This record gives sequence, C-alpha cells and structure tokens, in this order.
Amino acid sequence: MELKNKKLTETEFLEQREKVLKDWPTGSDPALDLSVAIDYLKQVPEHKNFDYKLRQAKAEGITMIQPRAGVPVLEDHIRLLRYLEESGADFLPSTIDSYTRQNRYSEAEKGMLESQKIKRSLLNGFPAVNHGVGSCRQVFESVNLPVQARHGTPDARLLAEITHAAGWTSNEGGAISYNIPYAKSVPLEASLSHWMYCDRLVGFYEEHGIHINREQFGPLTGTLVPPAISNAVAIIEALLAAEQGVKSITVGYGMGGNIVQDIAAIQSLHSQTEAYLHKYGYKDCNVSTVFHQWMGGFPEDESKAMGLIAMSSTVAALSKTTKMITKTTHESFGIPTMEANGQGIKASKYIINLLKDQTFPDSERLLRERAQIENEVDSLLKAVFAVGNGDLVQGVIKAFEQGLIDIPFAPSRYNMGKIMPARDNEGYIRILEFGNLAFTEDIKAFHRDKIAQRAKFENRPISFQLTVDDVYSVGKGRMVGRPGNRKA
Amino acid sequence: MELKNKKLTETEFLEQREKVLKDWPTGSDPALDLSVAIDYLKQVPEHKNFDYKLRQAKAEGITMIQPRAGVPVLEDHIRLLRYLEESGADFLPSTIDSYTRQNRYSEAEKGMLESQKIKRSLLNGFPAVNHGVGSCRQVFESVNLPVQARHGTPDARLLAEITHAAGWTSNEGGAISYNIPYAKSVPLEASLSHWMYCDRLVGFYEEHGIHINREQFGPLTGTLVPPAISNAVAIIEALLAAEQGVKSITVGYGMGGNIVQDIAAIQSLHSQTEAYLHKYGYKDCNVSTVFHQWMGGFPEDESKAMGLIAMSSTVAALSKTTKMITKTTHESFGIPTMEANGQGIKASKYIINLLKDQTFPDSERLLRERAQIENEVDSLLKAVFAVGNGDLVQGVIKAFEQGLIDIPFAPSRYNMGKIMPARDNEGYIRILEFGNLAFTEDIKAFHRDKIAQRAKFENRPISFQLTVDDVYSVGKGRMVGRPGNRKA
Amino acid sequence: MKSIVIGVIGADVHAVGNKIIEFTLTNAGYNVVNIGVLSSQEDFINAAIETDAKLILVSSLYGHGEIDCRGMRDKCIEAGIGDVLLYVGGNIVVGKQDFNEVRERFLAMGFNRVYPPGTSIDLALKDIKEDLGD
Amino acid sequence: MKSIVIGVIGADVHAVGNKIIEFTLTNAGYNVVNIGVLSSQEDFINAAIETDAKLILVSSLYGHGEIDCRGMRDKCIEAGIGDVLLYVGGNIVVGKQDFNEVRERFLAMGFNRVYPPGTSIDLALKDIKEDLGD
Ligand code: B12
Ligand code: B12
Repeated sequence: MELKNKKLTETEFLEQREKVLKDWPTGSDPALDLSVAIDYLKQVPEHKNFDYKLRQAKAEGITMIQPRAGVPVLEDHIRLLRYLEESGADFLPSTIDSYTRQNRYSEAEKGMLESQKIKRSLLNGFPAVNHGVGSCRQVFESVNLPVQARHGTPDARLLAEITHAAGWTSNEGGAISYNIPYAKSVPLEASLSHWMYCDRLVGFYEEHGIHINREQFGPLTGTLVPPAISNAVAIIEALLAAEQGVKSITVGYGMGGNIVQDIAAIQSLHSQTEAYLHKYGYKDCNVSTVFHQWMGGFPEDESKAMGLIAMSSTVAALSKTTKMITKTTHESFGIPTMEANGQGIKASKYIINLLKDQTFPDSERLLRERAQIENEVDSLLKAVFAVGNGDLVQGVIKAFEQGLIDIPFAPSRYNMGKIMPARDNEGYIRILEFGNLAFTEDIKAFHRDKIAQRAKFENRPISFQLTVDDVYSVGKGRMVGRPGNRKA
Repeated sequence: MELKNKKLTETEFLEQREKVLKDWPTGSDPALDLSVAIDYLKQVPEHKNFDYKLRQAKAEGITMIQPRAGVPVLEDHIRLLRYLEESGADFLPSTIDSYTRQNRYSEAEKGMLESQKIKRSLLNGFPAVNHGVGSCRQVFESVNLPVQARHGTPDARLLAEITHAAGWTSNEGGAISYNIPYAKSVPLEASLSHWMYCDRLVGFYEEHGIHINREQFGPLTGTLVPPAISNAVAIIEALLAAEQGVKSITVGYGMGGNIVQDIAAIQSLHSQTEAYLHKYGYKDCNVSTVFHQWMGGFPEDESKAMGLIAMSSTVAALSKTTKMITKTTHESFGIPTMEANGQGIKASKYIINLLKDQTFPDSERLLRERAQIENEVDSLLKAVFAVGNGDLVQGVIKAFEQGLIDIPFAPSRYNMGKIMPARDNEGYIRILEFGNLAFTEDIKAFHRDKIAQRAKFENRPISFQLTVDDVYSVGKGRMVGRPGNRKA
Repeated sequence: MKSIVIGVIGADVHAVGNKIIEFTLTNAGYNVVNIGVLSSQEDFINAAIETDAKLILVSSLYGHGEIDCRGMRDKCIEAGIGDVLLYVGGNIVVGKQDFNEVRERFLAMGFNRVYPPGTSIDLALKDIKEDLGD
Repeated sequence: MKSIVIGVIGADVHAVGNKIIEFTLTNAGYNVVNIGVLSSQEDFINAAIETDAKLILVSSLYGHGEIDCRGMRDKCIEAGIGDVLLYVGGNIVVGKQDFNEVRERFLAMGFNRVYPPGTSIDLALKDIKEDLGD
C-alpha cells in the first residue's frame, strides 16, 4: 500500500510499536509500558517540560538558549549536562552518537563499553538506546531543565520511545531533515514512515494530556542552504507532524550569514509555518522557531570562533527567534570540552540578554527579502503538493526523486544533488545552478541576476568555483568567497 | 586678550613653541628643529601614514581596526606593538600614562625608572615625553603601521611635538574631549588654547606638505553619553582643528548599545561634520569616523566580554565607520596582557571582515533617529555660536559655563554636571534631567516621553535610580537596567 | 550621622564609580564627604579631620594606585588621625594580578580593607556597617 | 592519469569536504574515484583494486575515525594491495587532542600520512605529488 500523509490509527501504531521495541534488548523495559510512561511523564514539572517553557518564552518575547552536547559514559554525560545548566542553558540536549543514528546498536555498545574502560570518549555522543530508559531517566532526574534528544537518525523510533518514556519532552528530527543530510541510502519512504511513527507517538501522548515538543532540523547540511529550501522542508515537516497529532512544533533555520536574509528567513519561517498549518486545517498548534548559530565550517582561532558565536547571537536576538542553538570555540577541531561548551553558552546568553529589548527594524530590503523567500517557498510547496496529487507524503517522495526540491551538499542518493548555491555580492545565499528545482522563471531570473552581479564585480566567470570559495569563506574570515581571499 | 577661534599666525605659534619645548629636558632635542622634523616626516612611507591609510579605507568602504596599548618600558612597548601588528591591527596606538597626561613629568620619570627596575609596570601607559624623540622614533621604526598617541591630556603640546617629530602621524584629543572627561580643574580656556597649538602644529606640517591626522575623542566619559552631545562636541572640535589648518580629521563616537541609535549616530556624525565644515568654509578636509567598542563598565567573565567585543564589531561593521577601537577581555580588571589585546583584535577584525559587504538597511526607525540626533546637534551648536556671538571658542567656554552643553559623569568643575541620562524602553540613551542643556522644548518633550514610557513599563518613578541602574546594566548583562536585574 | 570621606586618589579621573558611591552611601544613611577625583592623600586626610570622619574610602581605578597610596597611613599618623579606617578599592593595580598578593601589599601599607576589581560598593556596605557600628 | 580513491569512512556523513576534495583533485589532474560517505574499509579497498589506485585518501570528520580505521592496513595486505598509500585526514578523533599523540596512533595503525583538523586538501596536494611522482 502506498504511504500517505494520514494519521496512523491507534491500532496501526500499537502494532508497529510491538516490533519497534524488539529492535534492541532495552526495548523490553517495563518502563516502556505506555501507561507507566504516561504516569512518569505526568509528574514532569512545568519548568522541565519543553513545550511549557517554549510557550513561556514566546509569551515574553525572549530567546532561549540550548547547546549541543553528549558523551558516551552516563556519569560523564550527567556531569556535562549539569555544567551546561550552571553555565546558563535554558534547555538541555543529549546529542546521540553516530552509530545509534544508523541503528548500529552493537557498534554503539562496543564504543560505549570501551569508552568506559579507557576513560576516553570513543563515541561522538550519548547512546541513549543502549543506555535504556533507566539511565535516561537518571539523566533527566539529575538536572532541572527540559531535556531533548538531538541526533540525525532516519529511523529514530526506538530512540524516541526510550527517551520520551524517560521524561525527555522533545525530540529533534524529521523525515527529510534527518535523512537527506544524514544518510546515503535510506529511501525517503522509509524515513517518512519512521518519522510518522515518532510523530504519532507524540500525538498519542498528546491525546493523554502530555505535551511533547517536536523540533525540526532546519540547517540540513549546514552549508549554503538557500533559506527558501530549508524553510520549505521545515513547513513540510511541520505539516507531517501536525497530521499525526503533534501540537508543539519548533521549526528551525541555520544562519546563512547575511543579516537581512537571516532575519527575513526567521520571520517568514514563523509566519509561513503558521499559515500553512492553518491552511491545511491544523489550527491549534504552538509554533516556535529555532535559530542555529553558524552551521558551516568554523574558523580555527578560538577568538575568531567566539566572535562568530557572538555575531550569530546578535542576529538571533534581533530576529526574536524563540530558541537559539549555540556552538563552541572548539567547533573546527572536535567535540568540545565541557568548559568550551559553557563559554559558548555564556557569551551567547550574554548577548541575547543584552539585546532583549531590541528588534531589527522593518525596512524595504528586509520586506523585499521576506517576500522573496515566501514566494520561493510557495513555489516549492505548490510543486510538492502537485506532484503528490494533493498528498504530502507522496509529494515529498516524488519531489525529491525529480529534484523539485534539492538540498545542496547532501550525501543522500535520494536527493538529486544538482543544485549549486553561491553568495551574491552582499552575501545573500542565492542559487547558481537550479537542476530541476521547482522555481518559477521569475524567481530563477532573480537569482541569475544576483549571481551575475557578483561574478561581474569579481571579474570572473560564473562557475562552481564560486560555490567552493563560499564553502571555505567563513572559516577564512570572509562571507563572500572572493578570488583574492583564497589563500587566506 | 580674549581667546578667539582664529588661526595662530606663524609668529604666534613659533613664539609659544619656544616656551613649550622648555617644559621638560627632552624638549631640547635637536630632532625637534622643525626642518629636521619635516625631513624625517617626509620619509614616512605611505603605508605608515595615518591620513593616507584612512583615505584608502574610506575609498574602499572598509573599517580599519586599532587597539589601545602602552607600557612604560621602551623595549616592552615595542614588543607589545609588534605583537599587535601581527595580531592584525591596521593602526597602532601608544597609550600615554596618566602622569604625563597631567604634565606631571617627574612622577612619570619615577614610575618609568621603577618599572624598569622591578620589571613590573607601575605606569598605565608609555610616557612619551620622558622617553623623548629618539625613543619614540625607535618605536615608529620598529613597526610597519602608522602610529598614534592616545591619551587624555588637556595640555598635550610637548607630547604632540615629540611624537609628531618622531613620525607618529596622528594625535588623539581635543580641547573639550581631553579636558572635561579627563581633568577636574583645567579651565576650558586653557585646553582650548593648548589644543589650538596642537592643531596649529599639524597645520604647520600640512603647509609643508606633510599630512598628519587629528582624531577627536568621541566617547567622552564613556558612560551613557547621549549621541547628540558627543556628536556636537566632535563637530566643534573638527571646526576648531580645521581653523588651525588641519586637513585630516577623524571624529569619534562611543557605542551606546542600542543598535539603531548607534548606526544613526555614526551616520549623522559623518554627514553633519562634513556639512558644518563646509558651512564654515573649510572645504578641503578629509573626514573619517571612529567607532569605539563599548566604553562603559565591562562584564567580568571573559567569554561575556568577548561577546560584547564581537557584538560591538557587528554594529561597527554595519555602520561602515572608517575605524574601530577595540577592547579586550581583561577590560574590567586592568591593563590587558599582550595576548588578551591580540585576541580582542582577532575577534574584532574577523567580524569586520565577515560583514565587509553588508550594510544596515535604511528604515523608518533609523531615519527617524538620525533626524532626531541631527536636530538635537543643530540645537546645541546654534546655542554655542549664539552665546559666543559667532565665535566658537568663546561659545564653547560660555556654553559649558551655562550648562548649555553638559556632559554626564564628567569630573571637570568646568562642566555644569546637571544632566542625567537614562535609557528608554528599547535601550536608546535619552535624557532624564536636562539641567540647562540647549534643547528646544520639542526635543525635551520627546525625551521626557521616552523616559516616561520606560518608567511606566517598569512601574517605578522617574529618578536618578534609573541612571544608576543603567550604569551597571551592561556589566551585569542587560542593556536597560531593569529593577529586577539589580542583584544579578 | 556618621561621616565617610570618599574620593579618587592620584592623577585618576574616573568619576563614574565615585558618583555612584556617593549616591549609595548617602542612601544608606551616611554623611558622605566627597572630595572627588584627582585627590591627594592630603586632601583625604584634611577632609577627614574637618568632618571628624572615622573612615576614608579611597578609590583608585586607573592603575597607579600602588604608587599613589604609599605612605598614606604614615601621613594619617602625622596628622593625628592614626586610627582612621582606610579602605581601598577599584582597579588598584596595573593589569590582572593575583589579588592575594595585591591585598598583602596594600595591607602592609596600612590599609584596613582592600577590595578586588568588580566589588561594587553595595558589597562593601556590610563591612562599613560592621566597622563603624550601627 | 593516476587514480586516487577518496571517501568518508564509517557511519560518517560529512559530505561537503568530500565533494570539495573531488573537485580539487580532479582539477589537479587526477582520476578521482569517489566512493562517497558512509563507506567501509572494504569499499575503499575494492575501489582501489578495481581502478589500480596507488593512494587511498580516507576522510573522517565525525570523531569515530579511530575505531573505523583500525585494521585497515591488514585488510589491504590481505587483499593483496599491502603497499597502497593510506592517508587520513579531517577531524579524525573525538575532541581537541594533542595531535602528536594522535598522529602516532594512526601511524602505528599503518597510515602513511595523518593530517590534523583544518588541513585543507590544497595543503596536502604537495604531499600527493611527491608520493605519487609527477
Ligand atoms: C557541516 C557540518 C555538519 C553537517 C554535515 C552535512 C553533510 N552531510 O555534509 C551536519 C549538520 C549534518 C553535521 C552532522 C554531524 N556532525 Co558535523 N560538522 C560540520 C562542520 C560544522 C563543518 C564541516 C564542513 O563541511 N566543513 C567544510 C569542509 C570543506 O571542510 P572539511 O569537512 O573539514 O574537509 C576539508 C578538510 O578537513 C580536508 N580533509 C578532509 N578529509 C581529508 C583527508 C585527507 C587525507 C586530507 C589531507 C584532508 C582532508 O579537506 C577538506 C576540504 O578542504 C564541522 C566543524 C567544522 N569544521 O567547523 C562539524 C563536525 C565535523 N561535526 C561533528 C559532529 C560530531 C557531527 C555529528 C556527530 C553530531 C552533531 N554535532 O550533530 C553529526 C554527524 C553525523 C554523522 N553520522 O556523520 C564534529 C566532529 C567531532 C570530532 N571529530 O570530535 C565536528 C568537528 C563539530 C564539532 N566540533 O563537534 N555536521
Ligand atoms: C569609563 C572608563 C573610562 C572613562 C572615565 C570617564 C570618567 N571621567 O569617569 C575614560 C574613557 C575617560 C577613561 C580613561 C582612562 N582609563 Co578607564 N575605564 C573606564 C571603564 C571602562 C569603566 C569604569 C566605570 O565607570 N565603571 C562603572 C563604575 C560604576 O564602576 P567602577 O568605576 O569600577 O566603581 C565601582 C567599583 O569599582 C567600586 N569601587 C570603586 N572604588 C572603590 C573603593 C572601595 C573601598 C570599594 C569597596 C569599592 C570601590 O564601587 C564603584 C561603584 O560600584 C574601566 C573598565 C571597566 N571597569 O570596565 C576602565 C579602566 C578603569 N580605565 C583604565 C585606564 C588605564 C584608563 C586610562 C589611563 C587610559 C585609557 N585606557 O584611556 C584613562 C585614565 C585617565 C585618568 N587620568 O584617570 C583601566 C585601568 C587599568 C588598571 N587598573 O590596570 C581600566 C580598568 C580599563 C582597562 N582594563 O585598561 N576610562
């Protein structure tokens, strides 16, 4: 039967669930009995509930802060999260290791045990499935903030089951955003089905009076993603989640680097997500946005990295995004130490608080860019619905097949990979090569024109070299990758 | 005879000069013979000339970077400047110690000798007068960038003589900006006369084909100075300098913290300075602006301090100021180490370069604030010229006497000290208590209204407590000093 | 009302903290005698004698505090107020130094209390109350 | 044209550097055989055998490089290409470690050249030219 964008019935959900829990021994924990889990989640106090705290932030118009962090050994992970809490985080993460993300639980087990033994992290995150509900609860009970799993897992069903049952009231991911940038050969149909399950699980809890947040991974490949593409993906994932009964939805965006474009992107992300949800009949969702500090290659020098973190925070603060994900001065080297992570939080939060009472003024340029992004998003979404004959799930599968949506630099073979982005002369991310991207001719002409202006300014032909230079540029200290800066 | 704003004749200048050079033994160095000095300055290559490099920056529309730095011992000072050059500074400073600033050369001598002996800096800067032309040339010849004296000296005549003769092609200061915030009992008439001399010296060199830059000290007390007041002072000092034949003029501004207000302030500072110079007949001056990173109390935490530095740089970059003065993460403790200073430069320059191709868009709010500042500046300058019967020097003396211009938190007894600034609800610096400030009733009503909005929002009476809270606020992580944040 | 002499010593012109200290101590019920910035040891001592103050609160922000404060206790003794309390605070030395050493240096000079950078006056109020009695 | 096998090892999906390496080495005149992300040791070795490549350029960005690269030299020997050159680069271990130690660990595993984080492929081109001859 063809997969459709339709809420799983409770029977379908529970049947699938039985199988999911058998994937790894920790799935048979009695704490995963849904009524036990519901009882546990009912006792989560408001200040440790993601949805509650996001609503509060939105009401007060302030921006919350969350780092990324996860280490394999339980005690170390708890110590890490406590430290980040003290450093000023508003929400806590648990970044999951890469084996778990690929459901390679036995390799994760090996890495976890060896890390415990040699007292050096051999995994790049916290293997929550291997740890099981008990340990995850221990994490949750050791801190005073809401906890969320952050990963990049095409099939996160067991991970979602275990972490939600342990009191973690948010899960990051989505059928597209946790597949296309994070996998090579997982069909979209599979990740759509698996994330339908994850969303349905949250919908199930919602039906039982428990509010769990679902956050979408906005930055995708983190590398020169034109805002319309990531916003379109975000809106699609919001619609998919809403269909399964999710009520608390966070849509994400990774900083592009041009301040006007970034602020326009966050603003339209918020308003278009709400508008589309409304249009398709989901009228009672609580939508919030998350802004990711610069997600591409970082500069090596720690002072410069801190500069970039603070600059990102300035933009986020002015955009009035609900939440911001922070980076660290170790970004270009490897997983940060606890201390480096804390410093990133402190600098970021300082700036967010400082700029609390300020917004970015409306201007012609801002409004024009917002209209541009919204027009592009509409163009993409129209194509998706059209090719799916009105069904969003089929639309997504076919749109990616045909390259109507195309994500730059993605490893997945289910992504066409023909699009090439590049910056224009003011650093806005535009498109150099469209492949089959579902843009109207007008939109394409706009992009071509902008790229041509830059090429002319730089006195060189329009080619992939622009893209390559732009990939390196921020690491080297420029936004636009000018030819002269190549050897910086 | 009453001091007037009139170019000193060459005879007047040279007569005064004889006395100035007798102030301290280093004044009798033969290198201070004007023809010797001219020969030396003629050999300064373009890339080490302040004026040349500023013109270049303006032509390319980029922002240059300069730190503050100075230590008493010559070798250490040279090592320091070289390090800052390597760290990416575009211009080099030599911050002068506080005894020299008060012309207390024998105390400076004591501090210098003792610092040499115990190998620990007992002075807060480089005592250039005590070192003399020879050592100052050594400083200049040891680096590859233009060098400037930065101080806070009401009577900087000998200092200017020695440093210019040593190839330092810029001098910071002004009759108001280096008196009112830096002295308690130096009459304005004295500092006006002494800075007339400093400007005339530069004018003299200019007549001999040597371009020396004069930079005005914009931030004044660095503490909640309303932009119109500092801009008015900057314009006055530009006019005074131009009268004495200075052609390369840099006007300054210290970041206030509201981004829109800061950008409006830099933009109007530039355009109004040019307009006033033009209006009063000085048509061939090269005007540039300098933006000072946050000049008030800094946060203690070094990550937060770095955040503030990068945020300041973001604003500076978007404002397209010609130059920016950097701070360091040690700001709240004491004179920074070489390394801390280098880190401040790196983070700052990184952001400036990153945002090179971006500007802050024109918006209604920006244009309104610009118009507001310009209107206020006009109101102040009109009063100054009026009370001086058309003479700027007499106008300045009387305007300060009567409090028509009044600088908050200034130590000088020649400043009325009745004005009290405070932030409005969005963090713009406004005025709570005007004293005799020469603002029209319309302008005053605007400020009162803005402050009232804030007080209402905070549900407390309008009082000096607002000002006090705002003095602490940035150090504590807020822009507006809300009552709740007092114990942060 | 008990009198306290405040001021900023030496060639130091940092006036902001000084104005805030005046405001805070006045609010706390003291008779504040503010001799302002650029004040010499003699200025402080004369003011204390004139107003019968038992506490002199010296601020030094600009880094020359060490030079400026030397011999102040001796001068107090000479002037006949050898038992006056001397506090010092602000940014009293050049640069970021180990504060334990700095404190020792100033205690050795005869200061009764020595405060590290960033100690706002509110924090010192407790000590003042204790030392002056209520 | 000399062949070079490139790819990203293990469960690692960092695709950006890989695409840039392909672009750069192709521009430099090599026949680049790109096996992409999420590649196993076997994938690398098979590609090298098929295309007679004398150099395998392993990228590892995500931190598990140490686990993923173990035993690769032995597998090469087993497969009959024991003398193939093995380079590794990217962010090959978890966190910011002393790179001299890290290099030793990878040299001991049989890698010929080991690059620290931030070594862009342009910098390695010289080594490649030297090792493969012109
Ligand atoms: C963009 C990015 C992502 C994107 C990747 C999108 C995609 N599919 O490509 C997303 C967001 C999806 C992502 C995910 C993850 N990432 Co990531 N990511 C980055 C980031 C910011 C930039 C990488 C990049 O594209 N750089 C630009 C390219 C051009 O440079 P490059 O990749 O370094 O490659 C160049 C050189 O390294 C060199 N090179 C590479 N290989 C070789 C080999 C040889 C022999 C030589 C000579 C040279 C060489 O040449 C290349 C071209 O010049 C880096 C940090 C950084 N560098 O700033 C982290 C980073 C690599 N990621 C990291 C991690 C941990 C992850 C995640 C596990 C967890 C997470 N944080 O979400 C997941 C991993 C998922 C998985 N299974 O692999 C860590 C790795 C930690 C470590 N080694 O200790 C890093 C270092 C960030 C950090 N400090 O924590 N990431
Ligand atoms: C604003 C400022 C200026 C303004 C001052 C305007 C004015 N006339 O007041 C200007 C720009 C003119 C200036 C000039 C200079 N400054 Co300045 N300045 C500052 C800055 C940024 C803030 C000071 C301030 O107003 N803070 C807010 C008030 C409320 O706090 P406060 O002054 O610290 O006072 C509070 C506490 O310290 C405490 N306190 C103070 N005294 C005492 C005493 C006791 C007993 C107790 C218990 C508590 C206490 O209570 C006060 C109220 O809460 C500081 C660095 C910082 N703190 O971030 C540097 C700083 C004080 N300046 C410094 C220097 C070196 C100078 C200059 C020599 C050179 C220069 N950089 O240009 C000149 C000095 C001129 C002179 N002759 O004094 C250095 C001192 C270095 C050192 N000690 O090693 C500092 C620390 C900056 C730095 N890191 O280099 N400065």
